[in-house]
Formats: sequence, structure tokens, C-alpha cells
Amino acid sequence: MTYVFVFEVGLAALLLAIAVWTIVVRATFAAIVFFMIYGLLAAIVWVRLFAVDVALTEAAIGGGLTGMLMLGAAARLREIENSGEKPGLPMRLAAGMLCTLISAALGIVVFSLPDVAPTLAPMAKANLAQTGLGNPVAAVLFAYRAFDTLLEKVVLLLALVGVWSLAPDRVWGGVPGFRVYAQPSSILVFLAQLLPPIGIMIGVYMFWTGASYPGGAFQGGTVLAAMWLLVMIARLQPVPAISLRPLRLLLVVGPVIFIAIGLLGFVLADAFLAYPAGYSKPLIIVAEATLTLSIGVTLGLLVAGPPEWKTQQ
Amino acid sequence: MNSATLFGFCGAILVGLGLFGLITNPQLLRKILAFNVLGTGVFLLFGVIARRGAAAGLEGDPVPQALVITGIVVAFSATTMAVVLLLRLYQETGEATISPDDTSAGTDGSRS
Amino acid sequence: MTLAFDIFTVVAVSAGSFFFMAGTVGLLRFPDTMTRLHALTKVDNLGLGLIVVGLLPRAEGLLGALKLLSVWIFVQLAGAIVSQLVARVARREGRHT
Amino acid sequence: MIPTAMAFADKTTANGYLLVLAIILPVIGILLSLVFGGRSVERVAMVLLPVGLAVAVAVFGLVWRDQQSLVYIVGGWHPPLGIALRADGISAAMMLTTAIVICATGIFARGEFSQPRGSPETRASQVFWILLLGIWSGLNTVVLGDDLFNLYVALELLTFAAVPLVSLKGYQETIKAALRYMLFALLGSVLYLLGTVLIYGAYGTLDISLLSGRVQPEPVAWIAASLMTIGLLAKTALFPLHLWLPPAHAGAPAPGSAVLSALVVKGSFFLIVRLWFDAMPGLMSFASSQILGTLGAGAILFGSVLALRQQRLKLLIAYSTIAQIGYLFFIFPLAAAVGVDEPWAATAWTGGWLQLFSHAFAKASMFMAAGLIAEALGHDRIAELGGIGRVLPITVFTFGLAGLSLMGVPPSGGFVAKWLLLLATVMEGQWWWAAVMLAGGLLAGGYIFMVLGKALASATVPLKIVAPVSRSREMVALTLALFAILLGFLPLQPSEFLQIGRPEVLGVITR
Repeated sequence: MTYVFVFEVGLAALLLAIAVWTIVVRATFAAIVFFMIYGLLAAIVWVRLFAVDVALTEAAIGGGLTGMLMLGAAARLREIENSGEKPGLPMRLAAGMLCTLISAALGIVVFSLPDVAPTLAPMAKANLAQTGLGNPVAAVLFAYRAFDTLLEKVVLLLALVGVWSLAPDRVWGGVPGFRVYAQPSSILVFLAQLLPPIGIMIGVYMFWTGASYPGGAFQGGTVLAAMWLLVMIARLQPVPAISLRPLRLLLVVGPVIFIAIGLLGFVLADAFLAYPAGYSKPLIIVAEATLTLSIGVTLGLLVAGPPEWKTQQ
Repeated sequence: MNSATLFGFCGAILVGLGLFGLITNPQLLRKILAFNVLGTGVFLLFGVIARRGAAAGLEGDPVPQALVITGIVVAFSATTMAVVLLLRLYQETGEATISPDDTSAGTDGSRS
Repeated sequence: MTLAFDIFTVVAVSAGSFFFMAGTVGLLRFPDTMTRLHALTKVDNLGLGLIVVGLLPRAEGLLGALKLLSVWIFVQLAGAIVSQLVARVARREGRHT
Repeated sequence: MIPTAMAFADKTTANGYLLVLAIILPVIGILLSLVFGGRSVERVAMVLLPVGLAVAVAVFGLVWRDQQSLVYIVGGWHPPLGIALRADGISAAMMLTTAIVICATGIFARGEFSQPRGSPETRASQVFWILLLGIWSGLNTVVLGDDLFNLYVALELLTFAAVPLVSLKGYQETIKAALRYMLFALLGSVLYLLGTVLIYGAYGTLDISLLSGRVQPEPVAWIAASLMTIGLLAKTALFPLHLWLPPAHAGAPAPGSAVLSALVVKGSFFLIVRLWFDAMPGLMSFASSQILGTLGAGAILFGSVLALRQQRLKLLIAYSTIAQIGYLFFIFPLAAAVGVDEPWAATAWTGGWLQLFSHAFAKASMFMAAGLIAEALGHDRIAELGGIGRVLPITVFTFGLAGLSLMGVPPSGGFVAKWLLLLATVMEGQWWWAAVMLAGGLLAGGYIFMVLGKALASATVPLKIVAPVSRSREMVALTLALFAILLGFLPLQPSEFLQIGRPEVLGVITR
């Protein structure tokens, strides 16, 4: 116990130090690199909090995809780095005091949380059998609170529409301007040939195992997105035009199937998003499989950005 | 102090830190980065609450854990949209900051 | 038998940690990109490798051992390729001296 | 008859499925639009508008008929584990208002975002309809959601649909406005989420109905509620967190401005009310209610004065939104912090909601009118509006009608709303709000007549009409203004309908 606690104190201190560095360091590039380290450390904290599903999500999205997006943006904004005036000292002091106050208030709340923590764990566990799943987190996401999950898919798609909406008029329906290297080196091409088969297998495994063990559609979808992006960076596959019909179908297939299953619940199980007794696990697996695909494509396209060319370059 | 409380304080500090960066850093990309630090702090607090709710043989309350996963995905979508807006602003104006005092800029009447 | 495995684990993980330490010191102290990369690859390769080997006896079954090994292999792969890419950029920008 | 406080129904009521449809139908529309693209996008929207309106009317009718909330337990999983949807009186009224404004906006927008036959699909026409449906789905979730985290997702849905609407024109100033809006909205959501987290930590549920029985007056509840309120205020653009609103609402295309100003900012206001009245009834202290009221008063004065100083019509209307939002916040000092025994609380409650509904109709119609004027003239500079009254008499008349409601002149919904609020301030002895309201009415009269005066004067420079204005679009704006007027014929007394399904029924004057 004590050794573990010492380790955890070190972990927390490191996380905070890296976070401070992310905020205060002058160079944007350094800040982003620190942020990615921060994401990975946060994932370890999640493991220590016994939330492995979250740890996987945080590592894949917080450390990986967000970092990639930020690095791409920083590269484009390189010329004007450090422009803009820092607010004066009084302003910063005031902000610092306000933030300290908020942190302190939150600290007091953490300390004064009820000794016997209110929890839904027993209820979630008791109903687990009815969902046919073994992983309670998956049961929350796809049964108890499936409605949240469904709406969140819509949020993702709306964000994508929002990103696309920022394209200039003349290139609408065209190709996202996702370019990292002018000419990808042979070694990168090698990686992009070697890794995706394995990555796709891992992505599928993550979703498949998610029904019973940590993992799931989000995590699997993120890995798929990463593989797709890698292949596009290495130019083994062109970035697709956003008006491509098959691409659009992939984007919506997950939500469509999910809603269809939900509506089926009206007829077969007397509630929207309820699963007919005995069929809940197969239905959830079908929904998750298609959602993994849609999430992967959506995340990939979100990172790829708005169209910048009318046709393939 | 147990590990849940430890990480709880950690989350509380991260919230303040992220908020500070969000307010004081003039560069929008850094503001977005600070927003993500702030978000992680909030999620961490939720994770601590989940951990404290360990019961019935589960090591944590699965409900907040699932909500955090949803939250992380939403935060990512928000980040992409903000970043793309920022890049577009840079393309159009060559700037990557917005000063607090030029809020009067509205539509150009001749183009509305 | 268990004792022998435990001793093996302790020795291997300690040795791995030593390489991590050494590599980190190298990363901080070495003067230029190329030598720093050199230090880093040692960490990936030997440091992580020794830790993985040290943990193998404690793995849960064959599948667990395979997972541990694949962690090492993937880090190797990523490390090697990223080092390559970093080195190329460094050379192109003339920062290798 | 005074509706008695009733226990929350915790099971799906008959016809509860309508609530699911209200949220899911627009979502299905978004998915179809993404797949088919082209001219189908508008067609999908045109089919969904009447269907969605019918759903809203049905929900309103059922709540009216049964005098109780409609409830739907999603997936059959009861709260606290699952999520419930609930349509009480205010949700039903809000849903109906939303549906009417969205439908009118949809019809109005056809003039701007239609895809001509045979032409390649254009960006704005594709994006606009998807965003409109997104806003509709988001708003319906906001008003029906009974779970704090579900409401967080709904808020994000709303934000992600609203921000691109601001930058739809793609000019640099609109992109700037959208980015500023985005930052405020993100900060707002994260603060809301933080409060939600703390509430779950303290009470172990996110269901509003369950919370109402569990929340205690203690630091964690106050801290959580303050964080959530500040976050939601940023999204509602209450003074002094209003900086983002004028450029955003003025920069969007006219149908977008109509929806943003009439509905989107009300979504987050709705949640502030849900939080303080339904999730934590009786928890608001006198002091905090006075703070919210003071911010509202500040918004009225500040927004109105700035509106008077604008040179562009759309900016003037945007600043007027800031002012009109201010009135809504009088609901807190007059109905939240006075206790259930206060006989005038229900009067203030009704007044606040009527202000919200009538402003929604009036402001949407006003932005449409301004859009038509700007389209006809090619600009919206107030100083050069001379003579427009002869060219577009219906539109200028519409602007005037909507203006009546903003000023609070009878007969208009704005009048009934402000009268009820005024009555409550005086009767409850909080006369200081009355002074602000009277000043606000005068100032609103000032900026409305400033525009009308210019519009009705003869042209100083010859008026150049650059584009013809369609009569049918003028009629849409006029219809919305008439709705604002129509609300003015409601009786000048507290509404029982707006109290259906509330955990604590507010005091009603007995005669």
C-alpha cells in the first residue's frame, strides 16, 4: 500500500509539473509535446483509478489524436508564434487569484465528499446480466444510458459538418487539405505498410473485447482512425473527397443502425433503445461494430480538416 | 489520505491551472490547449468520484466512468472545431489572436 | 523456483531501470540531436527490453507473455522510425553538429 | 383551481414516445442529409418541419389536456441508472415555441439556401439545413432532458450546431465572431460539466426529479450550482458575459440570426431555471437572487443604451437581445428566492416565461425583417434607410409590430410579460427592478423609433434596390410578429399551465 502510494504521489506531482509546463512554456511546439506526455500520464492515473476503459480513451484521444491535431495546427501557425500581447501583471494576478480560489473550493469539496460515497455500482452490477454484457462500462454506454451515446454520435457528426462548413465555397465537396510531409520518406511508407494490418486487428479486438473487458467502440474507432491517418500521411491512400457517397455512408452507418435498433425497441421491447430479452448482446455487438467503423471515419475526417482542394492533388 | 483524495486534489489544481491558461494566454492555440488541460481536470474529478463509489465487487462506479468516455469524445470534437476555426481565421487575417476590445466588428452592412 | 524467478525479475527490471536512467541523463546532457537520439534508442531498446524480459515470468499465461513482447516490439518499431524521421529533419535543418 | 404539487411520475406515460420522436426525427434528418446531399437536404428538412411541428403541438395538447407531465423512460432503464425525458408545462410551451420559430425560419430560409435544380450543391445550402435540424434536436433535448449529463450532451449539440451557423458566410469577421462564441461556449460547457460532476459526487444521481428530493443546502451544492450557473450564463450571454453575442448574432445569415437570438440563448437560460427551480428548489438565497437580478438589470440598461448607439440594423437588434435577456433574470429574485408562500411568485414566473416566448417570436421576426431590408438595399446602415418604408411596407410594419413587444406596449406578448413582472416587483416590495424595467421600456422605444423614424422618412439619397424581396418571405416574418402580438391577448394572470409538473407549485394570488 505505502509503496504504491509513494508511486502515486510521484505520478500526481509529475502530472502537475507537466501540466504547469504545458501552460507556461513559451514555445507552442514544446507545449504541445508536453501536452501529449500529459495525456499519457493522465492515462496512467486512470489505470490507478481502476478505470481502464477511460485510460484507453484518454491515451488514444487525449495523448494521441489531440496531440496530432495540435501539432498540425502549430506547424501552420509557426510564423506568427508568440504574437499577441500577454495581459498585464495585474490582470494575470487577478486571474491567478480567481483560479486559486476555484481550485481551493474544489479541493474543499473533494475533502468534504460524503464518507460513504453514493454510487450506482451495485445497481449497474445487478442489471448487468440483463444486458448480456460483462463490462459494466459498456452496459452504461450501450444499455442504461444508450441515449447519451447516441446523441454523442450526433455531436461528432455535427462537429464534422461544422469543420466542413469552414471550407471556402469553391472547394465544397472537395478534398481535405491534410498534408504532413511534402514527400513522405521511405521509412514512413514502410511503417504505414507494416502497422495498419496490426492496428486494424487491434482496433477490432478492442471493440470486440469491449463487451466483456475494458475496450469498446470509441477506443477501437480511435485506433482505426489513427491507422487511416497514417496511411494518408504516407500517401499510400489519397485523402478522399468529402462528397464521396461511400464515405458518407460509412459516416452514418453506425448511428443509423443504432437508431434502427432503438426504434425496433418500440415494437419488440416496449421502449426506445430497449433490447428484446435474450437478444441484447448480439444487438449491442452489431451496433458497436458499425459504430466503431463510423467513429473511426468521423475522427479521421475531423483531423483531416475542411476541404482545401476541389479535386485530388 | 488515500489515492482517490490525492488524485482529487490533483484534478482540482488542474482545473485552476487550465482556467488560468485559458484566461491569460493571448494565443488561441494555447487557449485551446489550456481548455484541454482544464477538461482533463474535470474528468479526473469525475474519475475520483467513480473510484470512491467502488462497491458490489466493482473497483469503481461504472456510470461516471462511462460518462467520462463520452466527455472525452465531446471535448475532442470541440477541440477540432476550435482548431479549424482558428486556422481559417489565420488564413483570412494572418492573425491567431482575438483582442478583447474589438467586439464591435459585426457584419459589414454592405455584405449582409 | 519461485525465488529464482523473483530474483531474475528484480535483477532484470533494475537493469532496465538503469538504462532508463542513463538514457534520460543522456537525453538531457548530450549536446546535439544525433547523440540524444542515440541515448533515447538505448532506453527503448535495452531499458524496456530488460523490463519486459524481467516481467515475463510473472506474465499471466502465454497470451500475457505475448502481449508483453508485442509491447516491446511495437515500441521498438515506433522508436526506430521516429528516430529516423527526427534525424532526417535535423540533418535537413543543419542541426546535427 | 390551484394545481396541487404532485409526485413525479416515474414511469412512461401514454404517448410518451412523442418525446423521443421530437429528438430523434431531426437526427434522422441529419443522417439522411449527410448521405444524400444535393437537393435532398432541403427536401428532408421540408418534410420534417411539419412533422416536428405536429409532434410539438401534440405534446402541448396532451400536457394541456391531462394537466400533467409526459414522461418517457428511455430503454426502460429507470433513473438513477437510466435516463428519463419529461415534458412539463414549461417544456411543452418551449417546444411549441421552438417548433413554430424553426418552421417559420425554414420557410423563410428557402429564399436564401435553396439549391436550384441542376446546379452543383453549394456549401451554405448543404450546411444550413443540417445545422437547423441540429439546433432543433438540441433544443428539444434541452427542454425534455431530465438528466444533468444528458443535458450536457444536449448543450453541446446546440453549441456545435450554432457556432458554424455564425460563420456560415465565411467572412473574416464572422469567423472571428464564431471563434469568440466557441471559446465562451466551451468554457460554459466545461463549467456546467464540473458542477454536474460535483453533484453526482455528493448525491449519486443526475436525475433532476430525484435530485430535487436529495439536494441539501450545503457548500457542495452551492459550489456546484454556482459553477453551472456561471457556465450557463456565459452561454446565455447575460451581461457582463455578453461580449460574444453582438458580432455572432449580427454576423450570421438572417435565418441563422433569427434562430440564434430567438431560441439558442434561451436553451441555456432554460437550464438555469431547471437547475434552481427543479433540481434544487428552495436553495437560492436572497443574496444570490439579487445578484442575478442585478446582472439582468445591468443587461437591460447596458444593452439598450448600446443598441441606441448602433449604426447597423442587425447589430442594433443583437444588442436589443442582450437587453431583453436581462428581463428573464428577474424570475430569480421574484420567484426563486421568495419561498413558496409568496403569493406573487407565480405571477413573476408567468411573466418571465411569457417574456421568453414573446421575445422569441418578436426577435426572430425582427431579424428576418432586417435580413430582407439588407437584401433589398445591399446594406443595413440605419442612417441610409430613408424611404424603405415605401418600398417594403410590410417588412417595416413587421419590424414595428415586433418592436411593440420589445417595448412592452399593448397589445403584445411583451406587454403582458412585462406587466406581470412589474406587478410582482411592486407587490413583493422589490420596486428597484420596476425602475429598471420602465427605463428599459423607454430605451427600447428609443431604438425602435430611431429605426422606424428613418425607415418612414422620405429618402435623403435616392434609394437603390439591389435585389427584389419575395412577398412570401415578408409574410413569414409578419406571421411571427403576429404571434408575438397574439400572446398579448392572454389573460393578465398567472398561468396554471406553466406550473404543470413542477416539484413545488409557486404561490398564486387567491381571489
